[in-house]
Amino acid sequence: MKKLLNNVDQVVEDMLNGMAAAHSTYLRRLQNTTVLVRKQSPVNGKVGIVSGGGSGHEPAHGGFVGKGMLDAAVAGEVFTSPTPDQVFEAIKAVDGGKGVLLVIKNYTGDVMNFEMAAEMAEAEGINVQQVVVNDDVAVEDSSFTSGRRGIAGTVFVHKIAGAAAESGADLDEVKETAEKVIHHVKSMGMSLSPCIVPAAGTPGFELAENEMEIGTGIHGEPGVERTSILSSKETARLLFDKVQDDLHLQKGDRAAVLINGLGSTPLMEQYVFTSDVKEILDEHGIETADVIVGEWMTSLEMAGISLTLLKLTPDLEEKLFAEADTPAMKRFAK
Amino acid sequence: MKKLLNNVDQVVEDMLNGMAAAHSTYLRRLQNTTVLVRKQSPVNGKVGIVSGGGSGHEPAHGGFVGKGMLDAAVAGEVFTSPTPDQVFEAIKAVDGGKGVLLVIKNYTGDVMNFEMAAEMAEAEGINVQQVVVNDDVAVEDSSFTSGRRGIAGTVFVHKIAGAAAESGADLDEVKETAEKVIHHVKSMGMSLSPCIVPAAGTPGFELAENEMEIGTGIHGEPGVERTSILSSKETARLLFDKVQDDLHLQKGDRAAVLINGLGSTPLMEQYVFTSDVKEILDEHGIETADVIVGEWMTSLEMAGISLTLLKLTPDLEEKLFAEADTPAMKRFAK
Amino acid sequence: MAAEWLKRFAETVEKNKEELTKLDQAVGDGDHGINMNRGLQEVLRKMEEVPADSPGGVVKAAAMICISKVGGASGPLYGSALMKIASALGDEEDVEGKQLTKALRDGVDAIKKRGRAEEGEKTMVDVWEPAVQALEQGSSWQELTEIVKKARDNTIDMKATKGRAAYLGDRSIGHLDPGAVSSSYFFLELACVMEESS
Amino acid sequence: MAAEWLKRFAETVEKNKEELTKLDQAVGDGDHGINMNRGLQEVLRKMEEVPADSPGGVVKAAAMICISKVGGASGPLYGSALMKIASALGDEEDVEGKQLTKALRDGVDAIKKRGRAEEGEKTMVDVWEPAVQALEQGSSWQELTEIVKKARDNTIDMKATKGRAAYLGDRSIGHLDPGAVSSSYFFLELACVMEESS
Ligand SMILES: Nc1ncnc2c1ncn2[C@@H]1O[C@H](COP(=O)(O)OP(=O)(O)O)[C@@H](O)[C@H]1O
Ligand SMILES: Nc1ncnc2c1ncn2[C@@H]1O[C@H](COP(=O)(O)OP(=O)(O)O)[C@@H](O)[C@H]1O
Ligand SMILES: [Mg+2]
Ligand SMILES: [Mg+2]
Ligand SMILES: [Mg+2]
Ligand SMILES: [Mg+2]
Repeated sequence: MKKLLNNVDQVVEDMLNGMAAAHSTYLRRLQNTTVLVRKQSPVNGKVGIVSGGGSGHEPAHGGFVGKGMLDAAVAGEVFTSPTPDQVFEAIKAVDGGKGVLLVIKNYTGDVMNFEMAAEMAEAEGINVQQVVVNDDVAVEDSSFTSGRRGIAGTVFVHKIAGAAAESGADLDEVKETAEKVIHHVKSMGMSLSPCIVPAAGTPGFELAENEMEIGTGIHGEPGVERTSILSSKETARLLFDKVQDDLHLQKGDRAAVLINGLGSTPLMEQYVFTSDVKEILDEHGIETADVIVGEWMTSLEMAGISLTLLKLTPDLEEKLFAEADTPAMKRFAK
Repeated sequence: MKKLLNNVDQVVEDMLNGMAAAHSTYLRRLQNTTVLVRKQSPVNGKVGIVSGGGSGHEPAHGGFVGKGMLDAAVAGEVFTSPTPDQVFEAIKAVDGGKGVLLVIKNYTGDVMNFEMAAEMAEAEGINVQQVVVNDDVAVEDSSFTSGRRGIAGTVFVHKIAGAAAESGADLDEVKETAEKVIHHVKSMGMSLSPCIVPAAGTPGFELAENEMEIGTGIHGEPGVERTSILSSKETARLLFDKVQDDLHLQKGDRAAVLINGLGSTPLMEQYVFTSDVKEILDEHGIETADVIVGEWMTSLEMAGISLTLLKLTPDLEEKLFAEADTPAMKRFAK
Repeated sequence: MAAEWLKRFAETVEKNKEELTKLDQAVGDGDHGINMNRGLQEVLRKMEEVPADSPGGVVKAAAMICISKVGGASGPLYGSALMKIASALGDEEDVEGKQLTKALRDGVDAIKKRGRAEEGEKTMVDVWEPAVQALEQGSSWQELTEIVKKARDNTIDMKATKGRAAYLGDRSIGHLDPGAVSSSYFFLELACVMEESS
Repeated sequence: MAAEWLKRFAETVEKNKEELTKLDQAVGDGDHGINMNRGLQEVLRKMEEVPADSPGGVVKAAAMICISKVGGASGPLYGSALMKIASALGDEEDVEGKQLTKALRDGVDAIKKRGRAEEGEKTMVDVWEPAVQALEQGSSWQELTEIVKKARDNTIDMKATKGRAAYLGDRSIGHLDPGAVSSSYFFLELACVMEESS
């Protein structure tokens, strides 16, 4: 394991200090917690949005704290959901009187810990609602299981629900907006190499020199299929087809595309992939209102990429393009 | 070699198409060239700024094309300077009548190719000036050699010279501003693992599991020293000391910090390193006006990081914080 | 007894930390050993610092730590279970067999509720439920040991439908469930301690 | 003769592409073989498509391609050299020895000027300069072959002060300079072609 760090057990602590140091105009760290909140929290008269999860997905979620996106991000240990007490601290810090929305990625641990925090907050009279993001079409959608994972599509939820909250919408409206995004967003990823949880010291899985894994999760969870390495074009088609199976985009539909590097896949390769995705969308007559490329929801140093498509409606599009100013995502009002 | 691409010989071509597709509101590709220019080029009455170099450093330089930074970026093959004819096309496309500044990273190849392009442009009556960025203190500064390399500090040159140009300064002023940045900016990097040029297919150097390389260039050039792996704190101190040897920051000085991931070093580790750098700067009583963390001048999938410090003067600081809107760097006016 | 039990549980988890992590790498995200060990080491520290005066007190302190230090899926699950167990034990200084069984029943019910899981879904429930049922049916501690080991191994052939392993679908078959293994330590150490003290 | 020469040069570079790249990985950025091959393959294509009618014409076409297709340091250096050589050869159909030597002198001077390099800096100049000097002093093609090989190998012990290898300082010692090696092919193939045609 080759990593630039000081102590595997302190990595989240050190990272949070670094984020607070780098982004002090945007956010601050709540003392003795793993919570980053907007510099001026709570924002009065605004619904607070809290997200978070295990660490190792940076810039998610701390990088999205700021105007037009999140009010707080709660960090757990690497790939481990944060605990309820931490989430509760975040909720208290951002409640500006209009209630708080929790944006949870669909993992058993996250759902349970956030739920326990919500119970604690409700006991203190804070109005809390939650949405659960489950955009990963690699996983079968079934009511008998815990269902689909939340992956990079979560960034669209942050952006668009954040815009709704910023515009003064009430808690129900913000929640509804978030749910609409969740309903319209689907993702799928693949990886070329695994990642190493610092405290574990060994890779989560192994791939031969000529293999790739399709449908990998963002925690090094094994994917759904292992194939020999595909070209970018083939990969784009495979991921698009799987996403499209669920999303049913029609000719003339407008969509936002998020191409997400999982960690060590260079932007060069991400742009090659972008070009292939664009070609497929053009072929289908789907209008790409927005293409976002880069690292948004990573998986430590995993090599790989995910494709997220969001089917736009006029109201979603308007909020997608609303102003945002956060460390990792900035958007000028159009 | 595990990469997501279609054809090693087409990788720059495909990447440029991807960048143009993703960032069509910012830039367009000049047909049959490897040049990305601002959507509306030339901007009349504004000095044009052209930079570029070998590919593999994304988001540099195409990601910095936009308001407040570059007018054009010229891409060469991976790690190979672009040819004069391509640079010449860029110059012609962005000359809005006030002349064009070339921002060149100090590599023999880049200097020669850009110089030849400048000769071609001058022959056509275009006013061209150039600056050469040489911020890498890993390399000895000597007038007997080709001198120091240009690395991540180049991003500050783009940002600040870009702000000068945007504000209507004339060519001499923009050049002077760029030179002032160059004079005040120093960088040094290190790496934990090499990168692979797609067309070569094998890594540029090898490092044992317990080794790191200090002073690596951004093209996989071997560094100046090989040591056993240092902690983030030790690395921060080593890089800071080397940079400080040259920059002589005093207590009370204001500085901008750029922490640059070379490719596969996760943001998590970059923030750990940021926290260590901040501690050292605080110790020295140096005020950090700005801390920029992320991937700005990469080296394909190399693992590693570089530290850049820019000593600020009031005029540089003002331009550093001026509005910028490009795919990779956005800044709201303060 | 409760202090000794949790101490041995913590020690066994520490000893098998890598093993648990390896199991979780195969079907999950490779942190189960790390998570459990982080919490249980804290439990050990806390027990030394402020020794509780009743079994219920010991378990309650451990529950709080699981909830606030473990995270992931296992934190709230073990935490909720221990919390219910502690409530059932109350603050009596001596706990007899029946009361303990009753408390463990509350524990497994809490896991099933929190995790929305039933038996057969390849989770820790597949150790907890058979173990508690055995005790309810009057099994000896010796017998419990065998039942727990068998229950643990039974998870190998199961297909996961809850927790992270569920994402693997059929590919989850053929692996032990990490939470079932850590839960087997929980019951095996309990049996050990109870046998020794009987 | 020029066409044959450049064709053989291109073929040798292609054959040794990996070798050149390996040399450049040791002291540079690992693309010299790729750069040269990209340009010279284009030269081959161009020669087939539009055969030039004089040696000068052939070289000029190659120069243009080097400048616009090779990039890096070697592109402008070979490009400038070939451009000057072409000028010196003019459009005569037959080129005799003296004129060729004079042309190569213009070539090496162009490299030195463009690269601001002198002999002894561990660059291609360390092959070009001794090679041209030998021709100026009347060496035979056979002798040139030996001189070029020796000049090439002499770069091993040099410390680089120009080009990317200069960043290595003393660590550049002990390696062949990649540009010196590609330049040795350039002169060795010239010697070959001239000997065969004589
Ligand atoms: N819904 C659930 N109900 C019961 N147990 C579960 C559930 N989800 C997961 N588990 C248990 O938790 C274990 C994983 O714990 P851990 O690795 O610490 O958390 P995470 O899955 O969040 O990384 C699984 O092996 C399984 O036994
Ligand atoms: N200033 C210079 N003068 C003469 N030759 C040079 C100079 N700089 C580099 N070279 C030659 O160019 C070769 C490297 O070419 P290449 O690898 O294609 O370009 P780059 O260094 O830009 O990657 C070196 O081996 C050396 O022979
Ligand atoms: Mg986990
Ligand atoms: Mg090069
Ligand atoms: Mg786990
Ligand atoms: Mg080279």
